[in-house]
Order: sequence, then structure tokens, then C-alpha cells
Amino acid sequence: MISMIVRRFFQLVFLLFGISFLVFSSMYLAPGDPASMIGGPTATESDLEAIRDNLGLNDSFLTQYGNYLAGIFQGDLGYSYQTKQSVAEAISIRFPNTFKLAVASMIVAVIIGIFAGLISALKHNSWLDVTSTTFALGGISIPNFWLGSLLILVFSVNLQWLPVAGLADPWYTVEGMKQLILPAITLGTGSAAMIARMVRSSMLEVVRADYVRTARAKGVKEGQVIWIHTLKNAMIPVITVIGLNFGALLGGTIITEKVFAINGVGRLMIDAIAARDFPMVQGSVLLVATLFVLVNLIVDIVYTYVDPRIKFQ
Amino acid sequence: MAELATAPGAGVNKEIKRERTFVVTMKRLLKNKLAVAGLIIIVLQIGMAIFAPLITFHDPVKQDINASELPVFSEDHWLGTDNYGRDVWSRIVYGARISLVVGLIAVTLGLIGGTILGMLGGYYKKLDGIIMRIVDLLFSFPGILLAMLIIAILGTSLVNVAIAISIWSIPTCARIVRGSVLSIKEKEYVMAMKSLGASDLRIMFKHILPNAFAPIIVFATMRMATAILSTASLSYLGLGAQPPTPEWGAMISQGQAFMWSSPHLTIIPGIAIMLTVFAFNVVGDGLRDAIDPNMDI
Amino acid sequence: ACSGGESSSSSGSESGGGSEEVETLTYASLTDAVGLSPIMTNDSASSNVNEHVYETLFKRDAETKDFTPVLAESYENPDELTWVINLKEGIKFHDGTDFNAEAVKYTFDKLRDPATAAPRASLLEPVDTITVVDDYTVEIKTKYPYGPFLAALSHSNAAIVSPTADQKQDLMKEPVGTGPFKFVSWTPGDQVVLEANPDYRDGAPKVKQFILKVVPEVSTAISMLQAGEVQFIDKLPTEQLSRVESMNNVNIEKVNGTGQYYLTFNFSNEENQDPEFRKAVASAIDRDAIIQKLNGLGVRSDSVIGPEVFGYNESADSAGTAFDLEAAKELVEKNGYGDRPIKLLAANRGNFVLMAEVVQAQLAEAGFDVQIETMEWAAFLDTARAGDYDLTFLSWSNVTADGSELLYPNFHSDNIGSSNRAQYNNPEFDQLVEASRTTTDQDERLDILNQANELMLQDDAVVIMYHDVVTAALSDNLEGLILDPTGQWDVSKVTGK
Amino acid sequence: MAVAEQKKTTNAKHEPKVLLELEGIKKYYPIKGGILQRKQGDVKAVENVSLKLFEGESLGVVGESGCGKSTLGKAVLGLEELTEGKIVFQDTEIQDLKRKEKLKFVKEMQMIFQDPFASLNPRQRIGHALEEVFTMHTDMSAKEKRKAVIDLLVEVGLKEEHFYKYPHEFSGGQRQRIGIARAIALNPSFVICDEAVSALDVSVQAQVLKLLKTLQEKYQLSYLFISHDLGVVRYFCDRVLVMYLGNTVELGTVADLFNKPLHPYTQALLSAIPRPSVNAKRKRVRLQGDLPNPANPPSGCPFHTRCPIAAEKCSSEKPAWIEYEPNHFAACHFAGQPIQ
Amino acid sequence: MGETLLEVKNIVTEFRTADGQLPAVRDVSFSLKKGETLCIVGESGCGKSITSLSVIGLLPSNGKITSGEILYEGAPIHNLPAEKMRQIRGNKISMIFQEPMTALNPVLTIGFQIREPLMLHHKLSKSEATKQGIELLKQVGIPYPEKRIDQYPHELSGGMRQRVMIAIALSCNPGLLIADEPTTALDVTIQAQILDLINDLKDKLNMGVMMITHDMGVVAEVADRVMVMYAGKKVEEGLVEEIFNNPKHPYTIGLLNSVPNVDDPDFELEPIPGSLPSLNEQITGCRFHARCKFASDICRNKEPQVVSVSDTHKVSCWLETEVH
Ligand SMILES: Nc1ncnc2c1ncn2[C@@H]1O[C@H](COP(=O)(O)OP(=O)(O)OP(=O)(O)O)[C@@H](O)[C@H]1O
Ligand SMILES: Nc1ncnc2c1ncn2[C@@H]1O[C@H](COP(=O)(O)OP(=O)(O)OP(=O)(O)O)[C@@H](O)[C@H]1O
Ligand SMILES: [Mg+2]
Ligand SMILES: [Mg+2]
Repeated sequence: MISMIVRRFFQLVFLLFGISFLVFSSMYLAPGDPASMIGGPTATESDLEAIRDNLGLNDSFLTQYGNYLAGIFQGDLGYSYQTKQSVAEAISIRFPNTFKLAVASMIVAVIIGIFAGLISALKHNSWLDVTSTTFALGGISIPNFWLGSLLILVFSVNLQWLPVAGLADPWYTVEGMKQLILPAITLGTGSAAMIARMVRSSMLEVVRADYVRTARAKGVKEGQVIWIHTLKNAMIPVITVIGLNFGALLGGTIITEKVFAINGVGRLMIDAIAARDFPMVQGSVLLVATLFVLVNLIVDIVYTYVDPRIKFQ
Repeated sequence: MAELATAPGAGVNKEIKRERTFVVTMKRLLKNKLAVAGLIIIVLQIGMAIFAPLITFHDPVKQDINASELPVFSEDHWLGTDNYGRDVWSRIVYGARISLVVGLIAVTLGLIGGTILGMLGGYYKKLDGIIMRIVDLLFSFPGILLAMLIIAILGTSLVNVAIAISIWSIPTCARIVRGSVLSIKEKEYVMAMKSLGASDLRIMFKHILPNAFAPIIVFATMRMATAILSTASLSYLGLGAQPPTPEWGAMISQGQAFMWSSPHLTIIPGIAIMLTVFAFNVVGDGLRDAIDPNMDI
Repeated sequence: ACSGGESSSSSGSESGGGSEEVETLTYASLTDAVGLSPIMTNDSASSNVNEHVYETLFKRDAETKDFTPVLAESYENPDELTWVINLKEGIKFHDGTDFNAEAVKYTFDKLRDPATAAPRASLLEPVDTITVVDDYTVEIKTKYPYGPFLAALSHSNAAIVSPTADQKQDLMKEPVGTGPFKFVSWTPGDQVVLEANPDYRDGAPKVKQFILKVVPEVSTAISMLQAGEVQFIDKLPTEQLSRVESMNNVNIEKVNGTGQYYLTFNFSNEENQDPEFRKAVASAIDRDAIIQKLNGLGVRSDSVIGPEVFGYNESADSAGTAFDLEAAKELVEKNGYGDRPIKLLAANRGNFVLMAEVVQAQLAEAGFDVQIETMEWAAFLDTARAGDYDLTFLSWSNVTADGSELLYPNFHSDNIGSSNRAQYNNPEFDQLVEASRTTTDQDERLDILNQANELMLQDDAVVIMYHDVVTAALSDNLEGLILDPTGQWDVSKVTGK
Repeated sequence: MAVAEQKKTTNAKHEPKVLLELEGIKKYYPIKGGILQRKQGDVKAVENVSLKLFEGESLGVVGESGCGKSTLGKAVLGLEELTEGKIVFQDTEIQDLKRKEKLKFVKEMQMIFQDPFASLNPRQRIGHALEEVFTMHTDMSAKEKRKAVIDLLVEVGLKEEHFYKYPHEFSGGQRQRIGIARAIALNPSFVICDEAVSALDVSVQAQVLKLLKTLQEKYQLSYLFISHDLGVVRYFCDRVLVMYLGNTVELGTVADLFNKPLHPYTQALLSAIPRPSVNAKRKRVRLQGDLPNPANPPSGCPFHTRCPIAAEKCSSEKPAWIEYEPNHFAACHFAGQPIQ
Repeated sequence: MGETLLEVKNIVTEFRTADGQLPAVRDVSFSLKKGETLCIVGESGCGKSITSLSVIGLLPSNGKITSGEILYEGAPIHNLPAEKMRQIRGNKISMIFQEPMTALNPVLTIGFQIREPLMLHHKLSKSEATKQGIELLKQVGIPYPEKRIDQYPHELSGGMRQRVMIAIALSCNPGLLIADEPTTALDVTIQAQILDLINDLKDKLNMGVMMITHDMGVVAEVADRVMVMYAGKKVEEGLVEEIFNNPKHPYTIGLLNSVPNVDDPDFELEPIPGSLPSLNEQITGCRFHARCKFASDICRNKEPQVVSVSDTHKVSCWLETEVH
């Protein structure tokens, strides 16, 4: 296990290196000048020149990238062009929100997804199955902003059950949880749909397995056959989907964060991209990549618990 | 030795019954009711796209400021008009041309890229490590940034948008394909082809790929939705379809501002996308079963 | 639920029906402040905060268009190049530092210093020297006579900061000014919290706590307003106006603004230098149609210098080329303009796309072949500056509400390659603009600016689409919001009803 | 007289010609582990196998599951790279040849696989599957290929109308016939049958065995016949090789091996076979335990952990491969000693 | 050998398929006594497994017993409600399946899987069940059962897994053990161990064993009585000696002639030509006639009746009818 973690760490370094280069070059190549984003439309050429000089934007690509890497090796993610804030600090403010949201929506997604998928599989080809499949496809094709706005309209504005937006209160308070509900549903729906489809096909496969028949031959009760003998096996491929989705959610989700005014990493990143705030973009992308790798690692570790056949040397 | 003796020297010229694979597949597909419903939707949409001028009564880009934001079932505009007074029905119909094409190109390119990567990674152990790292990289790289990069390099056009979107599908597709290849390459018929001296290319594309189709089809059909919706987020950045081009994703993102006053501006293209997604998914599922020769339908 | 009209005539803080204290006032901001130092920022979200924390020397009166002193007591011009400014006494920064001439010099020197790389260093570009005459007198010498100097000094980026605080801490994070509100906290990306400054010279604001909360999605902000989670939003988008109007717990305030939106030609392209082409375009555009689309959030006037901007003259309102489809068609036909594909560049924000779509359709009606190319703001700024377009829409907010500050950056040939995105190059016009800048006599300036304005209109250099209407929606149990035509506002006089 | 017996006499008369010679074949699969995925050890799937195969003979290979039978077959065909050893086929060393150079020998050496369900591409019509063999190795025209395929189908007892059918439309026996057709398509001289009949029903198995025999006579084929069914081996083969844990433990003619087995493992194997006859209830030797892990084989004689007659020597010293009688080899310190 | 344990009377099991209602088991009757081993032999697909699954009530969802009855210790069990049947399964009737590799749940420990029936049917506590589980594993000859009980199936070899399966099947001392090809996937030496084990336990527990196999060697080794099935029908039944020494049905003879004899080098194989008809094939007369070299007109037109060769030996073939 430890050796696997160490190996992943090396892979991560490689990955981060590649990503930082890609980010740097894409920001460099994409049209748009950080200086004019700082100066705004009213800035004059001399204002811009001063800003560029100050940010080192007049250096060559390699010098800029080299400087950046040098900073990274000293554990310094740099400072925002725009706000002059430390990138690390900016991210550390946002990440807890994104994390809360990601966890909450994954919980929603997993609960709905597994439930819908199970019903679909157990009532294979019945109207319940068709309904749940339709729901899943709907969930995939509903744009998030639409669902989010609709939920706000119904539950916050009209019924006034839940707050419209924000994520200010700590999650363990009633208020904090209330704030999480709508964004979690909005965000979770898409993943729920994918999980549901995965659970369905995986269950359909597993219920035909020999060991399920064995369990029945032992006289195991039907409920236990499903929950103990089938579901755990069926979850193995589902875990990958959950992991990938969770990894993606941890990267922040621009639209949901925007609709619900959540101060998250997704918004930070998209704002930084829009502002051509290179160091901030770099920092947030690297964070996302790291999280992605970490989540994958966790998924792999979870595998060893769910599936004893998988062992890491 | 009764069997050995049967039909000695049977003539080559004798007609041998053969059904074209396509025909067989279609026959099997048509037995699946849900898939038939999906097929009908797709055919209708393609028909809509092809015969757009015949089934619309308004120019999709013709504005009429005085008749803007008409609701659904208005006289003369049965799906209403948008905020420029353009006929929503016409825009949906003409939009089918663009959205379907962009979706298809994006998915196809993504599949090709993903399949090649996944195939190489799954088949050649030596390449696997590096390919999976590339896949991870693509996975964790923000799609928007990638799209900007691509469009910065290739220029703004719908095809480039499709290319940008296609890249988003590559990592997932590559993983799926790799997974299948890893298991299929251990199958005995692959070993059999090796023992017959088949080249790697032949094995990969003639023997492994066709058997890895099922998950690819499922993935591809699910991806259609994402692809069409992605054009919306790109057009939001000015990277997608340029106005006044009618394109479903862009219609949704434009209609967003009118969600309160004219919800039909988002709902209708939303339904169009949903129908497409539904159709492609059920046809995909049906197709997966239909091309599986072992499946009894 | 629309109170309309100008609310800048605030009822003040006198007693009466409406002087109740307001515990918390929350404002929903579409974007987060970049930073809390006036020196280092140049965005409206930052200035929304900064204007409540800091103060400038002068301020332009919204109604009279004259400059009234704020931190300054008075000023004199011993000669065209010299500005002697007397400061108010007894004012303290929030950190206890005295406000004095040193603070002014410190602030302005810092703003001018190239090493600071202040985004609006150009505000003080004409300044030559700054001298502290005594504790409450500064003398500023300019390199050349500079007409809009007071406008520059009333720009929120020219607000005075506490020198001790600036040396001690990062003002970007912890601002210290002299304004009616003191800084409490800032969670970047989420909210800025201010509190009433009890020691404010005009008395503490009735709003005890002022929160500027980031809500990036307008419709969410409106929902929050409706649900009472925020009390105040501004810059209502036209599409959502009807929704806000239908809400019964808010009042909408509207003020004709200084901001303007215009279509411009790319003058670096020879084909666009053809005056008939520009005439044809101008006559093909029905600006009234746009105004109609704006649901009352636009003011129709041909004048480049808008009604709320210094230099405006009513006569210019309809001095531009009028909408005349037939004439346009004729010109297009005659000169074969329809054969040339025209690239209409539009930034993907605000009303630019709306204008682009409408104008594209109108131009197409006249026979032009126009392709819209939308792009995101950063790319747009680059592309427009590089001159990679035929037509584009630009806007200018005229924060200083001075015509020179509009014409010089936008159309003077000095600024080709930067803020003169139209690459407009007209020596005669340049001369007028320069004159308007270097004249300190305000009446004379008015005249010169009007000439420049007319010259542009004759030239069809730009097609003014509309002038802004500034909006805000305030919870109906509050009153006293000061809404400035520049789009800035002041909550220090807000009270409960 | 039975065909098998006839064959044996023929072989005895003429000096048999060697078709294939294996010299010290080893195949180790590396076990990787640790941080850098370094090699940590080996699964010794095949450990030092040497033998000769004569033209026209059937050599049976038997042994428990996992003892390396398939690996040996694959190694001979070049489907697995050898760790060590030499393969001489028709007087040419072939183990190091490139794929292109090897194609010539591919035509001569073919394989029939165990699982008739798994060894055909489920998405390829069987006619096309067979045509593909010709496409890869000849430049026949489409028409010629088709004719050749139909001839082949007929040869193995199928019909022309099966050409366009998919594998799943056939029964197991028919599928195995297709596998056989594919293996003999290029007129090989040597065919490896890896458990070619194990998955078939007894009645079908008999049909296929017959077919293989007929083809052998017709085309002078040599078989390497891998099986765990000693009955089938006795019926089908001329000589038998017994393997245990990657090692060869005994090799001899069917008659020698079945009548006087030298190695205790062979003896145990023979006694464990369920006889399809109610009359011959014999006393059997029951081996205890399972096959040891090939990654960590016992020292000395690999069989000593389960051997009923093992002595001290067996756990320390690896017995040599000795020709105890003409054409009868074994590797045992106590070769020939009965185990009960 | 004692009293009758199981009686199957004229059961027909049908499948609902796209081609309609297809019978996989056609009117099959047999019985089994305590302490007796009945082997069911026949080609793949002839309905052996479906017959046994019908008995234990675990038919695939599209399968159903449409007529006939099954009596266990004299009481009908074919029409019991699901819950009642569940209580019988694993308790009075147990089953072992062919594939030891897939019959155990890969994600549950051996201990969990062996405890389950004990806790369900004998209401043992977890620790009691564990104790008994260890005892059972010891009984089936698994070394270090205390250690094994916490392991997962993949950590065991195929032979050990099959032994675990047997331990599970025997955990509640069932009266009837159904073993569906329990050794086909195993090596000869291991197979012998397993067969011995089943035999020993049968004697010890006085169970009835219904063993399904297509290996004539296994039949000869373990069976007391043999039932030969062909295409869903029982074609011959008798004591093991009768079947091997005096087979009557041409199919049984063919089957015996298809198996190479290790002890007889001169034995010549005589395969049965052709293959098993599919379920939906309409066959008039004897279902075997198409592959039978003795088939006559009557075989093609009329179904043969059951003929008793002896008290214990019955066959359905026109050849016998004519003889008698
Ligand atoms: N690709 C591989 N990587 C690692 N080990 C392998 C590989 N292939 C086979 N082995 C191991 O090599 C040994 C011999 O395997 P092989 O398949 O040759 O056995 P076999 O005698 O054919 O068994 P069976 O009768 O089950 O087919 C086994 O222990 C097996 O686990
Ligand atoms: N779920 C099902 N639906 C339809 N037909 C089925 C189903 N299950 C089994 N059958 C058919 O029933 C017949 C009998 O099957 P069964 O499994 O009893 O054969 P078997 O004698 O056990 O064969 P084997 O030796 O291969 O296990 C076969 O023709 C099979 O195709
Ligand atoms: Mg093998
Ligand atoms: Mg069976």
C-alpha cells in the first residue's frame, strides 16, 4: 500500500509538471493580456506597459515559466496578478466551500443513483425501470443553471423553505445544511444519473452470477441476497464512476457555484481565466489535478476494501 | 464417420444464404420498442435538419422587434419567439442542423482519439503507463482552458468547437476502451489470431475493437448530450456558434436571461436536447444488444 | 414599484419619518472586489467598497456638474499650471492618522510612481510636481495646462489613503481611509463587511453594517432581493427589469447615466475610411429599436458626449446621421458594400451581444454582409486593440463625467494601439481634444468639446447606440440611496423608513 | 487393429524423423512489485523442458492445472517469449526469429484451443474468420479463398451453408471443428491441441477425436496433445509427457507409461482416474494437498511435498532426467518404486 | 439404504422464451432413498441442471414447473410459497455447483459464507456459528480452518473452494444433497479427493445424493443408481451395474462407447453422430431417433413407452418394447 502511494506521488509530480506547462502555454497562447485586464478599458498604453513590466510579462515565455517553476519548487504558488493575493491563500479560502458542496452533492448523487439504479435493475424492463432510465437521461441533459434557478424559484422564493444562495454558515449547523441542499441537488443530479445507469447494468450482471444462486441455495433471504451478496459486488465498477465524478466535482463547478453564489474553486478558476490571472489559474488547476489524483488513489484504496481480490504490493 | 461424409465436394457455385450484417443488426434493433422510438426521433430530427426550409415558415434569423418574446402557441409562431422576435420553431429546426452535426463530430472525434489511446494503452503494456498519464492530464485539465487553447490555435469555427469538445471525451473514452481491451486481449480468440501470425494492427482493429464496441456505444450516446450542452458553455465564452446562428446550446445559454419572463426560450431547446439524448441513448442501448451476436432478442 | 426619478436629492440625515437605523444593509455585487486599495484597483466592484471607505479631494455634483470639495476645502489656480489645494482640517483616517497635505502627496506620488504600476497612473500623468506647502495646503504643478484636472482628482482612484497604514499593512486587504465606513473584514470571493464610522465628520451613517456580497448570477441576486436576503442591487439587466418591477417589496431607482455605448469602425482598415460606407452603416441602424429593446434603460441621443457628461450640448442630440433604410440601401447598392464580408466584433458581456444581434439584422436588411464574432472580454480587449475587426461595440462609463476624458482616450491618435480601439485618427479632432484638455477655463472647454463632438458626428466616426440609465433596486423599507449618474452610489445616507 | 497401435508399429520400423526439438525450455513470468515495479521473483511456469517430437506422432502432455502445459504450448508457438532454451523446428532455430521471418513457420505450426466458445471472435462470421487465414498468408483471390474455405468446412464435417454463420450459431462440437479447420487451413505439419476436447461433451468429444485422427493420417500431422484426461491421452497419443509444477517428470510411450509408470506422481495420477467401468474398482492412492505455488516451488524434487514415498534426499536434491528404459524417461530418485 | 427421501413425479419444466413456452424437462419421474446416490447423466443441455434446480426451487426467472409433483419425505414441495421453500433450502436440501471459482462470493469471507446458513436455519449466534464453521471446514479436510475462515475465496485453490462449498452445503445436515457437476472443473487428483469426501459424508450423514455429471468415470465410481437423460426426457434408469454392464438404450450405449477407456488400449471410440436437438425443435416419435442407427418407422412416429428390464432397470425404447 505504502509503495503504491509513493508510486502515485511520483506520477503526480510528473502529472503536475505536464499540467503546469500546458496551462502556462495555453494561457500564453490564448488571446488576452493580463495587463489590460488589470488596467481595464480605461488604462492607457503607458499604464499597461508599467503593469506588464511589474508582472514580468515582457520576459520570454521560458523565463516566465522558469521563474514560475522556481517558485513552485520553493513551495510558492505565486501571487495573483489581479489582487496581489497569495494564490495559496486564495485557494484555501475557496476550497472548503467546494469540498462541502462536492461531498454534499456526491451524497445526494450516490443515494439517488444507487436507489434508482437498484430499482431499475430489480424491476428490469418494468415501467419503474423505464421511469428511472428516463429520469437518468433527463438528469444528464438538464442544464445546471436551469435546474438551479428552478429550485431557487420554487423552494427559496415561493415556498421560502431554504435560503437562496450562499454558503456562509458552518455545515454542521441547521442553517449551513439548509444552504447546501439546493446546490447539492442541482449538482448531484447529473452524477446521480450516471451512477444510476452504472448501478443498473452492473446489478443486472451480478444478479446472474453463480454466487448469487449459491446464496439462494443456502436459503438466504431475498433482501439479504440483494444487500449483502449482490450490491457489494455490483458496487465495484460503480466506485470508479463515483470517484471520477467526485474528482470532477472537487475541481469546482462553475455554473452551480455561480447560481448559488458559492465562493468555490470553480469560480475562482473561471474568474482567473477570464482575467488572465496566470498564477491563479496555475494554482487552481494544479490543485484540481492533485485532488483528482488523490481521489483516484482513494478510489483504489477503497477497492481493496470492497474487493478483497485486489491487492497492492 | 457419418458427419465427415456429409456433402462431399459441395459446389462452390451453390447460392449460400447470407444476410448483410447491417440488415441483421437493423432487424434485431427493430425488435426493441424503445430503440424504435429512439430511431424515430433521430430520423425525425435528421429529417427536420434536411427539410428545414420546408417545415418552417420563418427565417430563423429574421428579427421582429415588435413581436419579441411571444409565448408558445402564439398565432403565427407556435413555439413563440425569442427576445429578438425570431421564430423559435424555425430556430429549433435549423438548429438541429448545427447541434446534431457538432454533437456528432465532437463525439466521433473524441471516440477516435480515445479509442486509439485506449487501444494502445490496453494492448501495449509498455505504452500503458505514459498513455494513462496523458489521460490523467487531460482529465484534470480544465476543459474551458483546453477549449480556449485549441480555438486560439485553430481559430473560431464550429468545427474547431467540435474538436475542442471532442477532446473532453478523450480521457473517459480512453479509459473505457483500455478497460475492455485489457480483458479482451486475454481472450482465447486473440491468442488464436496471434498463433495464426496476425499482425498487431489486425488483432487490434479487426478482433479487439469490434468486441469492445458495447461500452463505447453506451459512452458515445451518453456523450451526445454533454457535447451539445458543452457548445452552450463555449458559446457563453464567445467560442461557440456565433450569433445569430441558431444552435441549441447557444439558445439555452441565451435564453437563460429570460428564464423568468419567457421560460420557453430555455425549455424548448432543452427539450430538443433531451429528446436527442434520449433517442441516442435508447438507440445506443438497443444497438449494443443488436450487435451482440450472443444476445437473444 | 418604481420610484423613478433622481434620488440623488437625498433627504439627508435630518430627523423625520425616515431616520431609523439600519442594522445591516447587504448589497449583491456581481463581481468581487479586486482589492481594497484605490491606488491598485480600477474595477467597479472595488470602487464600490473604496468609495465608502476612502474619500477624494473633490466630487462632481450630479446635478450641477460642478465640482464640490470633499476632503479639500477650496482650490485656486495661481496660473494655468498650478493648483493650490487647501484641505479640510481635523479629519482623521480610521487608523487615527491625521489627514493632511503629507497624506495627499504620499498618495499621489505613490499613484504616479511607475514602480507602483498603478492601473490608473495616467490619471495624474499631467502632474509634474507635488509640494506640501503647509499641513493643510498642497501645491500641484502640471506639465501643461490640464482642463479636466479636477475631474481626475474626483476619480475614485485618486482617493486619499492613510500613509501610515499603507506602510504598515497591505491596503489591498485592509483599507484605511477617511470615509463614512470602516473596514471590518473581507472574505475574497464572498463578501466585504464594513461598519459605520462613528467618528465621521457628518455623523455616523445610519447603516450600522454594510455588507457587499458577491452574487455572480443576476437572477440569483434578484431572487435574494425578493427573499429579503439582500436589500440592494444595482445594474439591473433589461431582461430582468420586468421581474424586478413585479416584485412588491422593492423600489427601483433610475437615474440617467454618464455611460454610453457606441458602434465604431476600425479606422485602420482602408475600406472603413470611406465616409460613404460609414454613412451607409449609420443610416442603416435604427437606434430606436435598440432603445425599445432596453425597456427604458437607455437614453436616445446621437451626441458622442452624453447628456450627463461635461461637454454635452443639446444640439448634438440629433446631429448624427439619421436612420434611413432606403438611403442606406441605395449607398450599399451603389458602392457594392454588400460584397464585402464585414466582421462585427462583440464582447460577450453586458448588452454588447444584444446590440450586435439587432444591428447585424438591421445591416443585413440594408444589404450588408455582416458576420458577428463574439468573444470573451479579455480576448475582446486584445482583438479590438489589435484592430482585428471592421465594426465593434464599445462602451465608456465616464466615471469622471468629463468629455475630454472620453474623447482623449477613446479617439485621440495618441492612444491608437491602446485605448483608442477605433484607431480613429483625425488631426483636426486631435487638436480640439488637446485644446479641451489644456484649457482650464470650463466654459471655453464646453465649447471646444462641442466642436469635437460635432466633428465626430459629421464624420460618422461612431454611431452612438444609447446612453446609459443607471438603476438600482432597494428594499422598500429603506430610503436615502444616492445613485450617481456615473453608476456609483453611496449608502451612507440610507435609513430605514 | 486400432489405428493407434498401427501407428506405433510404423514408428518402430522406420527411423523416425525429428520434427521439433526442444532444448532446455524455460519460461518464467516475472512478479513485479514495490515502488518502482521492480521484478521481485518469478512464476516458474515451465522449468527446463527438453524433448523431441517426431513426424506424424502424437505426443500427449498431462499434468495438473497450472503445471505449465499451456505455457509450454504457447512457448513452442512463439506466443510467449522464452526465458531460456532453444526450439528447433524442421532443423531451424526459431525462437529468436522476427515476426516476418517466422510467418513461414506459422503456416507449419498451428494450435487448436481448449474453449471452442472463446477461441472464435464472436463478431466474425466463420467464413470470414477462415478466409482471414488465407488473407494473411497467401495472395489468393477472393474467389479462391472462398472455395478453399468451403472445402475446409466440408473437410471438417461442416456444410457450405455455414459460411455466413456466427460462432454462437454453432454447437460446441461444431465450433471446435471450425477451430480445427482454421488450424489445418494452411496445411501445417504440426498442431498443438491445448485441451482441444476437454470442453466437449463425451459424445462430441469422441467425434472430434476421430476427426483429429483422420486428419492426422491424411496429412501426416504431428500433434502436441495437451490434456488432463488420461483416458483420452491413452486413446489418442503415441507418447506421453507428464509434467508437474513446470517440470517434466516422466516421458514414455503410452504403453510403457500406463503399464509401468516410473514416477510416483504418474502412478498417483493413474490411480486417481475414475474408470468408466463398475467392474474394475481398484484400490487407489490419494494424493494429499494441492499443487504448490509455482512462484515458490519446493526445493529438490518439486513433488516431494505430496509424494507418498519421499525421502530426505528428495527435499534437497533435484532428481535428474534419466532414460531408465529405451524411450522412457523419468526424473525421480526412486523411479519405478511402487507407491503402495 | 432406507426409506424414500425424494420422489419426483412426472415433472415438466418450461421456459418462457421469445419462441414461446419451451419445455426443458419433459415428464421426468424418479425417486431417491436415504443414503443413496443417484447419478443423472446425459449430454450438455439435456436438462440435468434444470431437473435439479426444479427440485430445489431455484429455476431461472423465466422457468416454471408446469405439471407434476415433487415430494420430499412424502410432502409436496413444488408448490410451497417462496418463504417456506427458502427455509428448506440450505437446511433440508442443499446444492453444490459446478464452478468452485464462481460459486463463492468473492467479496465475503469464507467464514461469513459458512456462518450464514447456520445462523439462518439453526439460529446460532455468530460465535457459535464460527465454531461450527471451523468444525465443518475441518470435516471436509481443510487444513488450518481457523485461519481459512477469515480468508477470501480467491486466497484458496479450486479444490479447497469446492470443499468449502461442500462444507456450506452440509452445514445444516441436509437430507438431500444435490451436486451439479461438482468436480468437472477440478483436476483428477483433486477430483478424487472430493468424490471420496462426498461419499464418506453421505455414509456418515445418511444423506440422499443427487449427483449430476457427464463423466461416466465419476458415475461408475460413486453412483448407486443411474438415470440417463436425453433432450429433456429420461431414457434409461437402473442400478449402476445394470447401466454399465447391460445398457439397453442405444443412447446409453453410445455414451459408454464415446468414453475412451484408460485400461483398455484397444478400445475403439464409437461416437454418436449428430448433436442434441434444440429445445424448440419439434420431434415426433422418439427424441433420439435422428441419431439412432437402429431407428425404425415406429421410432420416428411414436413415442416409446417405459419398459422394465428388471425391478430396478427401466428404459424407454421401442427396441426393448419389441423384445419384450
Ligand atoms: N501471463 C502470465 N503471467 C504470469 N503467470 C502466468 C501467466 N500465464 C500463466 N502463468 C502461470 O504459469 C503457470 C502455468 O500456467 P499454464 O497456463 O501453462 O498451466 P496449465 O498447465 O496449462 O494449466 P490448465 O490445465 O489450468 O490450463 C501457472 O501457475 C500460471 O498461473
Ligand atoms: N433461462 C433459460 N431460458 C431458456 N432456456 C433455458 C434456460 N436455462 C436453460 N435453458 C435450456 O434448458 C435446457 C436444459 O438446460 P440444463 O442447464 O438443464 O442442461 P444440462 O443438462 O445441465 O447441461 P450442462 O451439462 O451443459 O450443464 C437447455 O437446452 C438450455 O438451453
Ligand atoms: Mg492450460
Ligand atoms: Mg448443467
